[in-house]
Amino acid sequence: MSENHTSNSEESFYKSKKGLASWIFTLDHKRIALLYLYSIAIFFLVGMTLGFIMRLELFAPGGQLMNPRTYNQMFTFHGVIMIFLVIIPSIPAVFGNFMLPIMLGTDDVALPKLNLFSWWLYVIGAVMALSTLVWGNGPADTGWTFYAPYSVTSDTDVSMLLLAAFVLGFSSILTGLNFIVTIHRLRAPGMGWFKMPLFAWGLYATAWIQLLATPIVGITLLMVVVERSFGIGLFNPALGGDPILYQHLFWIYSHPVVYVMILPAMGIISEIIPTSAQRTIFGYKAIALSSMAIAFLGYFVWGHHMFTTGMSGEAAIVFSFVTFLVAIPTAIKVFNWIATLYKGSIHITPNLLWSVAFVFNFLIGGLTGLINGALATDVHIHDTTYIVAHFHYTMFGGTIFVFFGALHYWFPKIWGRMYNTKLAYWALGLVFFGFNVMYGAMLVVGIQGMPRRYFDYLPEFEHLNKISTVGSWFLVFGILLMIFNLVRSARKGKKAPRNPWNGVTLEWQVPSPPPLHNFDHAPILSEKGPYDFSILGEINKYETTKIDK
Amino acid sequence: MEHYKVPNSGHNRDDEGKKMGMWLFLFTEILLFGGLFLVYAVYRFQFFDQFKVIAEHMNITMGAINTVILIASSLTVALSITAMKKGNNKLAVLLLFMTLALAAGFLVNKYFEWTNHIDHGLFMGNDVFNELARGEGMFLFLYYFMTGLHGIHVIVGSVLLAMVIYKIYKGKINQPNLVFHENAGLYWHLVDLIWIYLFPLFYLLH
Amino acid sequence: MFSNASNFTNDVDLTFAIIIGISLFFLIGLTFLMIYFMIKYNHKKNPVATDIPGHMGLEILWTVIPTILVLVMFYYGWAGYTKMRTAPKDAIQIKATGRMWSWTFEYENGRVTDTLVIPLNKAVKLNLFSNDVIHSLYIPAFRVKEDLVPGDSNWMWFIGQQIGSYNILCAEYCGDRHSYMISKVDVLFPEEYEKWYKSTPKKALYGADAGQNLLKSNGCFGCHSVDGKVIAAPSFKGIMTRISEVKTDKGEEAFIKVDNAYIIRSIEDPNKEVVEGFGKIMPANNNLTEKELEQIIDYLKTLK
Amino acid sequence: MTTENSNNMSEDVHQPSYKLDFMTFGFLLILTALTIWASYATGGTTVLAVSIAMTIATIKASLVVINFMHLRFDNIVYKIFVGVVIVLFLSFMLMMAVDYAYR
Ligand code: HEA
Ligand code: HEA
Ligand code: HEC
Ligand code: CUA
Ligand SMILES: [Cu+2]
Repeated sequence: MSENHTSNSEESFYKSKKGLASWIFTLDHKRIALLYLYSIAIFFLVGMTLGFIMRLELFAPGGQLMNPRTYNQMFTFHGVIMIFLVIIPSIPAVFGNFMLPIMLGTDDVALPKLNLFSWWLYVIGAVMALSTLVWGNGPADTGWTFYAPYSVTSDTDVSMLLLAAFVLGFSSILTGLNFIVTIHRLRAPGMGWFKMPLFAWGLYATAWIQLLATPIVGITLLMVVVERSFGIGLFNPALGGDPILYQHLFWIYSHPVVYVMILPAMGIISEIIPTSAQRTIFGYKAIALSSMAIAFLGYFVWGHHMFTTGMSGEAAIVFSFVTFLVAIPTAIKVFNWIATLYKGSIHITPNLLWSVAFVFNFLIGGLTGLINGALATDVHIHDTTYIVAHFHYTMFGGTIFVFFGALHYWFPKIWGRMYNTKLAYWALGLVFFGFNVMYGAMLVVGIQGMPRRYFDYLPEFEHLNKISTVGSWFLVFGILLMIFNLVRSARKGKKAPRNPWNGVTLEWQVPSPPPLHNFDHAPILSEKGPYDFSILGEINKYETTKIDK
Repeated sequence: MEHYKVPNSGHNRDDEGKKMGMWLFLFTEILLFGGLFLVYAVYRFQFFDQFKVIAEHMNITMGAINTVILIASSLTVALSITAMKKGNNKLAVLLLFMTLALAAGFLVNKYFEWTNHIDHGLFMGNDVFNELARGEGMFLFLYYFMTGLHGIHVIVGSVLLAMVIYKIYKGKINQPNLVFHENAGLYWHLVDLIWIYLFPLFYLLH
Repeated sequence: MFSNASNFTNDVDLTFAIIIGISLFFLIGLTFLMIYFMIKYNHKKNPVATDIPGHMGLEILWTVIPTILVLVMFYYGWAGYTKMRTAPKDAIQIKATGRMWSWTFEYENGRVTDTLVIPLNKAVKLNLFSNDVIHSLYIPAFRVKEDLVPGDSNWMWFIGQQIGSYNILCAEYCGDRHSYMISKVDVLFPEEYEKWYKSTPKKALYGADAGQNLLKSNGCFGCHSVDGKVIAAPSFKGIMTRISEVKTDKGEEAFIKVDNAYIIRSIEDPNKEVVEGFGKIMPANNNLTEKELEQIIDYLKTLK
Repeated sequence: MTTENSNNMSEDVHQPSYKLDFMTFGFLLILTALTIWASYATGGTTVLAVSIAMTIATIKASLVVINFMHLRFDNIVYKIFVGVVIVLFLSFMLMMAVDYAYR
């Protein structure tokens, strides 16, 4: 299945084969990563456009552009797209697929066919989700949480969307499965567990969550589908079911999944910061193991989404307590990142600034999470726009910022070209400013008591909602500018060297862009771990290798 | 420069990796059913009496026969792998055919059980079913859902085993190269494993 | 923040203040450090980096300190919450019902209203019920919120400590008009409350018309208007002279001349004939007596 | 009782063998008979009956996993994996029970 290439090993993986079929049936992890990237980018634009329109609707009280039903369908679709089609696959399926095998010193993931299959599942799931826009009784209006009994009785096309989420769940499971096997089996000789790059650790912890939490939500959503088709009261109290049980099962998955979103992002930060500071990471083991600790503890906090459902006091205390415990390994990571900047030799690059912006946003996101975790305060801010701001700070300000940062960091490696740094700074500035204005205002209006999923609101909330909407305009502009810069540079940018940022992990030892089988020489590993900058000279002697592009 | 070949490659044959993949997949299957077991547990607790009443309708003999059939099929699969490891292809194939026969027996048995319930009106949408107390309908629904899902797994497992037979004939599975056979076997044992829990939960606790 | 509108506001706001205080300290401190390091150790000023692989003491320090802080936060959150979940025995019991998309409150003497009226400085316990989907009763000024779970009972309690009128909002998404499921809680002086509680006759708070009162207290106006506007359902305006285009539960289309029997069917079994262009969202209501149904119809007849 | 037996077995079998397969099968049959008998003896759904039924099922399941699925011959990581999955699932049950039991 693999030995059909004949060309010389220097040729980039783009050129090893041509034609559409060579892409959509490829087994090459790099091409699959790009397939994911392009599909995710499309859905990201759709999801963002929906978010943007919602913000316009909320510019003033009263209906501006649509009726309530449409608004409800919009935030549902926005949420489903952003969660299932964008952020869960984003970093693992794009950068994990592209970089993990190279960073481990191998030529592909362990199960390449399964890898392709999971992309196809992703496409099928996406088509199913989009199909609800076109036919059926209109897209679902339940919110991405699909709470019973509303999801059981709603006359919109909920079942199709649920099935789509089910299929997408399996795509995510298979990606995780593949990474676990890859990490166990394909590390280069001499790369022990604690010699792996931290991105690999992040992916490993993530993969376990994908593997062990997703099936539960899968079967739960399937139960809702069956319930809708057969009229059985599994979760519908009118027929004797228990809606709280649905929430338990849903959050058993959907809390751990927020760490699916953030752990790989934290892994990438742990790559960018040492490279930018040109020194070894501070507290390697602490960062690696805290990923595992977060993944593990994350399984036992799901009840914090249900504090106001009449949950038993005993359970509420346990869930609140464990929620606070998760904050500790996260704090350890943040401290170690900042300590890594200490006494470094720091090169300011767009990718470093995206990372710093991430740390700032994520601090806000994480610290607002503490207010959610504390019982008394959660009762007040539960289901208000404060929560909406909390999770945009963690997901957008966290994961998506890192996604953008990673695009800038690995851009030369993936496309073999450089981008316009000045434009990159401008885009970052606009996005950062717009983002904080928009969600900062939502934090405040949430504390004042504006519930979420509100099509219309009371006049006292108007002021802050206006500010928030204005923020979204800067955000839009910044993101469009960034996309413009990257797309143009991928075709017209200056050619990139092998190692533009002087990194020492293995991906900087292969040509930019890498050849089909990644390595043209044996990877150089340091005894002292993955971030030993004393071997930089040895790595960069391959820099002279001619790049054909 | 000479094309450098990485020592651990995603394109080398890696039986251990494939086996690990299978185990991991089985974990997801366990948790898939796990979600249903959680639902079962909660409703057993909430509808204690109704569950008890309706469980009377279950036929323990049929359940027991199916249990024995599945255990026996697990045995034949295990034996066939042992035979294959010892290089005895013929015996392995014979044992696999026996497994398929047992699987068919299981499904036929299950079919009679279901049709029997349906004849008694104990199925969704039926009048008798609609008259049942709430917890009782829930029990039956879980029964159909869980054994139905399990039945699908039996079918998938049988297809996998049939593929093993085919591959043995084609010589694609042989003494040192039998990871596909082993993985199909693992899957089949999982099917057995789940039934081991379904049997007491639906038949014995009345 | 820091109002005194209910007996919980102080605890909750104190917890907010503590967590926000600690958070701001870390946010500002860590952001400052990051920027400071980026300037101080810029490669132009510091061309050679110093490798420091880690420091055990520091790791322990920044594990222990957050742990302690987190325990403090947990403690305050928990303490405030425990109060919310232990209602005094002598609290005034009020039954609060939510449905798409309105509230009703039923007092011990049988009074039914759509705004909550409570006396100052008296404990009030709301027993929460829902007829259809999950709603959540949220009084931002009191810092309280609790879900109304259909098929299950839930409750909340509080003491109003300041005279005034505060918003009641629905905080759990419940369909099209979720954001309009709004009401008020009026905190009155005990004497006024007492007068209000006794004076007004049973089930009649709004105007004179019995039928209108019934529609109001049963939440019909959450979906139906009387002025011809379609909120979420056909308007009641002119309903008794209409010909209704419906789809029956057998899937047939039919035109029905609206009469008394049809209205009663629509109320008791709304999914049997569903008006064209609307969904099956109307909850069935079987609690109305024959006389009440008559009163409703009489009222509907006045809407021309 | 079963752990003792599997210890005994592991002394004479260090790799898959027909004997091991048949012995496992035998135990499974015996346990099936036992659980059916126990369900009559304990009379349906008492706490005792449920615990006995689940205990026996778990012993059977372990036999399948250890012997039929060859976990005993596998690398330690597989054993850790299986342990993690079991712990996780039991914790889900436990934490849900904490909510439901005191609600
Ligand atoms: C990437 C996604 C992501 C991440 C990482 C997090 C991280 C956290 N989240 Fe968040 N959360 C969501 C996504 C995420 N969340 C989403 C999507 C929802 C809403 C779902 C919905 O209802 O639609 C939600 C909702 C949500 C709730 C439910 C609120 C409600 O509906 O009532 C709660 C409650 O506890 C919570 C808590 C937390 C906590 C404690 C963390 C912690 O992990 C944060 C830890 C981080 C830090 C604490 C900052 C770093 C630490 C330091 C700088 C050191 C100093 C710190 C100390 C002194 C402790 N989140
Ligand atoms: C990764 C996750 C993610 C991301 C990145 C975003 C991004 C955005 N989100 Fe969203 N959001 C969620 C996940 C996310 N969201 C989730 C899970 C919910 C909960 C849903 C629920 O309640 O069920 C939610 C809910 C939510 C709400 C609350 C709805 C409510 O409760 O009433 C709002 C309201 O303002 C909002 C707004 C936005 C905006 C303005 C953006 C900004 O990013 C958008 C910025 C916009 C742009 C940058 C647009 C750029 C492009 C164009 C302008 C046009 C391009 C043209 C074409 C492609 C044709 N989101
Ligand atoms: C959740 C929203 C909702 C509530 C609350 C509600 N209805 Fe309706 N109602 C509807 C909808 C939607 C329809 C149209 C579809 C149908 O016929 O079911 C309708 C239809 C009707 C009709 C038939 C109208 C026609 O034009 O033919 C009548 C009469 C009616 N409702 C009376 C009531 C009464 C009386 C109440 C209060 C006890 C009530 N409704 C409460 C949503 C609601
Ligand atoms: Cu009721 Cu939202
Ligand atoms: Cu959570």
